[in-house]
Amino acid sequence: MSEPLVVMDGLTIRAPTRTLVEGVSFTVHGGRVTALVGPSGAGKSLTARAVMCVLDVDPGLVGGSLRYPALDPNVDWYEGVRGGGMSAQQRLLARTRHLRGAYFTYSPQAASSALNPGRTIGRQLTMAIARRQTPPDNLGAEIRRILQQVGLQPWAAGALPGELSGGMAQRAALAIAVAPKPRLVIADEPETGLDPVLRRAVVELLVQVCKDEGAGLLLISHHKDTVKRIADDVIQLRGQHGETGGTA
Amino acid sequence: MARNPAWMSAGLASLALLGTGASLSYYEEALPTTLNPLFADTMVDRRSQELVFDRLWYHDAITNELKSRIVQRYEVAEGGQALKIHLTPGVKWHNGKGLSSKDICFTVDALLDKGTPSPLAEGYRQILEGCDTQGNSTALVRFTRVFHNPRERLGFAVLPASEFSSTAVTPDLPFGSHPVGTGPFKGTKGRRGANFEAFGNAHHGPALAQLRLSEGQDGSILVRALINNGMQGIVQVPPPNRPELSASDEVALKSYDLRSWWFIALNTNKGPLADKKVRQALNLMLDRTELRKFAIGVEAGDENSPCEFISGPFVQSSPYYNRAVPVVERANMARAEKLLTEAGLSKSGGSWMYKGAKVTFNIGMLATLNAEATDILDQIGNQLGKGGFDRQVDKVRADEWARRVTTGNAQEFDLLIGKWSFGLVEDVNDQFHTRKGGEGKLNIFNYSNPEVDGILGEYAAARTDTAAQDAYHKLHKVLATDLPYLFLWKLDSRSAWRTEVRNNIIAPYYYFTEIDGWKYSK
Amino acid sequence: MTGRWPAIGVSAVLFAALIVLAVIAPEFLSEANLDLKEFGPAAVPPFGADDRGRPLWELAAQGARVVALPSVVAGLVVGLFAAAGGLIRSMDLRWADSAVAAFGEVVGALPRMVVILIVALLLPRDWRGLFPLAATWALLSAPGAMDEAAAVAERLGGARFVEALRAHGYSSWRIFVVHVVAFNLRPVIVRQAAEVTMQVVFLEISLSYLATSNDDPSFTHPDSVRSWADILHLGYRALAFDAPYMHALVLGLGLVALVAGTTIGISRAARAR
Amino acid sequence: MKRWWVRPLVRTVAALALPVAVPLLLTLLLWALPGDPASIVCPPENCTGTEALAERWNLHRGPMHFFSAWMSNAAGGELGNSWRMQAGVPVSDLVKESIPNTLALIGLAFIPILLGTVLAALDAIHRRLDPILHLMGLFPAVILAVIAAAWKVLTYTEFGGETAALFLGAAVLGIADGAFSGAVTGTRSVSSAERRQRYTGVGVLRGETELSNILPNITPALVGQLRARILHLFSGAVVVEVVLKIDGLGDLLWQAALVQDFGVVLPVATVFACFSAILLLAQALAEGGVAVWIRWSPKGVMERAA
Repeated sequence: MSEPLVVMDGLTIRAPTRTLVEGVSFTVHGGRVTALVGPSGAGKSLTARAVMCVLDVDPGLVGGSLRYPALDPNVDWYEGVRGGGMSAQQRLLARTRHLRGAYFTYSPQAASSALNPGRTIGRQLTMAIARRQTPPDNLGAEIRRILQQVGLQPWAAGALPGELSGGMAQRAALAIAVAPKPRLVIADEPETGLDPVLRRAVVELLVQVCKDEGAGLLLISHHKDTVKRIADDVIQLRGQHGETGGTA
Repeated sequence: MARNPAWMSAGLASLALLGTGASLSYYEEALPTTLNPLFADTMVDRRSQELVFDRLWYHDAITNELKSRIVQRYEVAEGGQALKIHLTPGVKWHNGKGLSSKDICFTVDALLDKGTPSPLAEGYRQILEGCDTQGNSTALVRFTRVFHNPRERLGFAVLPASEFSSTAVTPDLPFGSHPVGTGPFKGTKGRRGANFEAFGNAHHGPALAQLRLSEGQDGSILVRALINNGMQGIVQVPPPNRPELSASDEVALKSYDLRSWWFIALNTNKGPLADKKVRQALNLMLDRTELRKFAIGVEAGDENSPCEFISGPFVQSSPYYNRAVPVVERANMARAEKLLTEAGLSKSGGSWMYKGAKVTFNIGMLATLNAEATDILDQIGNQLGKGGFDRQVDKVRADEWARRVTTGNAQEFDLLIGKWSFGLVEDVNDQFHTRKGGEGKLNIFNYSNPEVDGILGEYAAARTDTAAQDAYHKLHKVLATDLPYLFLWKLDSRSAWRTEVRNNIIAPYYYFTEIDGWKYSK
Repeated sequence: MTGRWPAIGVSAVLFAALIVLAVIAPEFLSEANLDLKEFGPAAVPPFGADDRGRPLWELAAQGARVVALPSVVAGLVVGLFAAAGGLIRSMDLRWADSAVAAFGEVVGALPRMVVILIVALLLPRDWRGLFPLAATWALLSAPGAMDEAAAVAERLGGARFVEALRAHGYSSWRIFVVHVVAFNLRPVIVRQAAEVTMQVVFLEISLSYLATSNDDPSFTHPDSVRSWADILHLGYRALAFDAPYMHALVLGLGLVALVAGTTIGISRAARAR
Repeated sequence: MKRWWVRPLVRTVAALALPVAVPLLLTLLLWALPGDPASIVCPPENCTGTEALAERWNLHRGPMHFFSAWMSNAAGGELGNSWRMQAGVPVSDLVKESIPNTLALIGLAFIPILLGTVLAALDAIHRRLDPILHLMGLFPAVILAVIAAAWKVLTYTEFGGETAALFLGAAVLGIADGAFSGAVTGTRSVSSAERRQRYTGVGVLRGETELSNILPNITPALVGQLRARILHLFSGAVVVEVVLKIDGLGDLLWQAALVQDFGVVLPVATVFACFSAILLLAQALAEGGVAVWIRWSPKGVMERAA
């Protein structure tokens, strides 16, 4: 089994009135596809965001620990944040900014509204690539390669998100997600808003690209079939208790 | 803070002149409209121009004798129809050039040039024939006819030929704000004031180094400025502010003889006012005593009242004032109503009807009068209202007054409240003569009465002072009955100067004639 | 303020107060009475006397009459313009939209006060009054109002919103007048109208003050009538030379506050649900 | 995003049209007034022979002749002389002495507004302050100016305290008629609307800051608002300059217009139009610049693929 990228232990997040997630624990490994599944409202997105240290509910994080072993197995990033409320979570957000978009990246759902309408795909890719440790010697060529990898024509680099179709936007979003050569890609229901055929294609592509780039994939999804087909590990969120399931 | 060049130079000059002489700041009623004597419009213009220019002849402020600073001697020539003038040597223009006979003749030619759009010139065209230079310092000024007092007729300010390209002098020339004269001060007109710097000359040696004119504003500000020595003088102190100043021992209130009187011109060629009876009724309806009390704050029987009633177009101190004609001090409603009914007006529901319609008077007033007599417009309106006349009242800006009212173009009004100011020569031809040719230039409602024209003719033709007097006494009597104007009062003019300003003799009308003698020491 | 009724109540009362003031205004000020001059509210209720001993309420009322009609009319005009702007956008009339835009570019590009000043000073005597100036102001404010209303309609979904309603089989009247204007554009239209009304009142005060303070004839009303500016001028003298007219200053500021309060109230009332 | 250049183009055209349209309009007004222009310029009472003057001022051959003559002179920097207000003084001098004061006034007043805009864009002004801001914004310029003037007299700066007047005036302008409060609330509404957009949140998940994400998209709106505010300052400057007796353009216009001195009104109004034009151009430039910046994409992507 490859090295663990994220070790979440007993994640508990509270909103003013109720508990949103309680005692969720799991590990995400590099080079594998981990699916985060559960009924809507089970806190899938919340958990994914927690993995990225983006917590914006009050009081928010009250229990649990988060480790990125590939970076430093001894650091618990939630240290001093638990029960610290908004301010502590804000500090965490600032402290971990350098990780987001580098160590792990995010591929949103309904990409056409998730991409900055004021930046061309090319610019967004450039910014993403800039997060790499070692910049490519030919930026143009690199962008072209990534675009090809997600099945987009080079001209897409000059296009603004508003000028792309839903499917193309989704591919672009994926391209932007993998461009920084992250250890882990977190994809939030990438198939949403796409027709069945396109949906399948996009997910396959997602898995394929992550494999090619040697990145782990944390896939948030409520489509059982998708999950069965592609997931190596499954994290089942049942409203309250979560556990890491066995191999598919 | 950037200021206009005039003020800049003023600032520098005052620095440069420290020690050599003092600088005085004073408030005028308004800014001079122009410093070009040919286009003098207001009293402020005349006063300011007196600082910059020399009039060929002028009246001494104390002895009242006819004098000249730039004429050394003169002879009557051509059997009294011309005057040979020998100029005072050494007189310099503010541009450094010397005064010569050319300048005298240029001024005369400018006055006679049809291209010079000046009402003043209009007047001189009736009197002057022409001018010839005889050498550098002698000029021969010719008249249209023989005058018994030719020098009296030559009161115009002399202009420098060198500053003009032609004898057609127009109001838009830079000369209007940066004039060149031979007077005691070199003047420049700025945006918020005018600045006058002393100019030593053979015939002038002003003790003051600089005079700065600022536009007057809220009376209380003037008073405060003066008492706090922010300013040294106020040329025209509004009556309401006089008590506060006379209470201060740092300030001296000085009365000066400005022959100016207030009137309400009646539109004699419109509606009921065309009827003499109606005009007489209005004259009786006005309670001058009340008006004076409310607007100027004078109680009846006030000993040193700044305001004396008049019954005709002259101030009571004038030789032309006809004391036989009584003034209406209090309203007499009964007689007024009787006259109105005789004139065919009828009263219904408290208001007068004329030819079946309610009578509404459109009343206008020269806006600047409000400073001297607060809300007089309202007061007069109220009195007419009580008398049973509806009204619509409007103030008229000074410039519109000059442009439309005095030119007889404001016929939409029925009553116009105004004020005339005169020098020693109280010639009312312009006000009351039928408007034609050069006559009746200031005839507000184009009033025309052959009898009046006749009398005015007599005055013009008069060869002796008594003849002139008789004519004007007759005129006074006629106007007091025919009433093209309701004559109100003479409001005496008071200046306030700080006591450090000494020897400041104020000349009637032109005010600054004796400025050379003024002194200022802290 | 979230509740609708309090806002409506307050603004209605304030507005009524202004109108009543305007209605009861005397045509001419009463006789001067120098014995009463400088007297405060105690001596001359309710507001005290002016420098001629005339009750200040007369000045206040006359001032209200001067501004009441023109300012309200200007407000209504701008309201109509705003509604038009919103409708044009939701009807998806491209040409009209771009025409409005072009109009707005030119009109919106000029400093309003400069335009007003020029108009005010060039008007012939018999045209003089607040109405032409208020009209000019309304015209100058129109493009902005239309633009904002259009933006709201845009956010509403513009033409798509209308299509959706058509699908419900609503009549055009019901769609445009009821749903678009009354339900959705109401807040912005009312706010724009109220604000322009207020601006015109303040414009009158400004112009009259500039005139009064140096004895010039007024641009906005016959000189037998007084404006709120005259009250404020007394107040100025109270401030500057501690002349005994503090009560005038209070009244003047109070009237300004009254107008501002009405504007806020009305806008809030329109916004609240 | 298609045809992004339309708006900037319209603005540019409007900007170029203004300095011509305004004097033309005024010329027509002069002719529309009752009475012939020459006698309005020089009252018959002190102009018995106006023909010569009319000719000198090109008033004798109809509005178009006058306009074209005036424009060609103005193009050469020759703004003509004052006809009444300061007879014979070159208007260019009057304008030259006035512009610095007006610009100083507006510049000073603009500082707080710009500050407010920036802070609001950074979301650094707490909403609890809004009621206070609104209250401040309710005062019309004239009221504040009057209070300022009174204070100025009290402190006797009346007698030679132009600088005091300038700062007071700027303070008045910066606050009055919702100048500052409008800048804050206006900017905030724009930026918060953008902050609510989904892409901003996603940007955060990608390790970007909110501001860097929204800035290019809100810039055009902000520039538009700022332009409107500056225009507003020009309007307010007229009142403030007259009340506080500051020798600025607005005061010049007022004084000239009072005596119907078209020789001055015309050029001053045109100068105002020029300022407006400059603002329009600046906005067009900003919009165009942003639009171009937005479309940037790295070189070399199309190579070989093309």
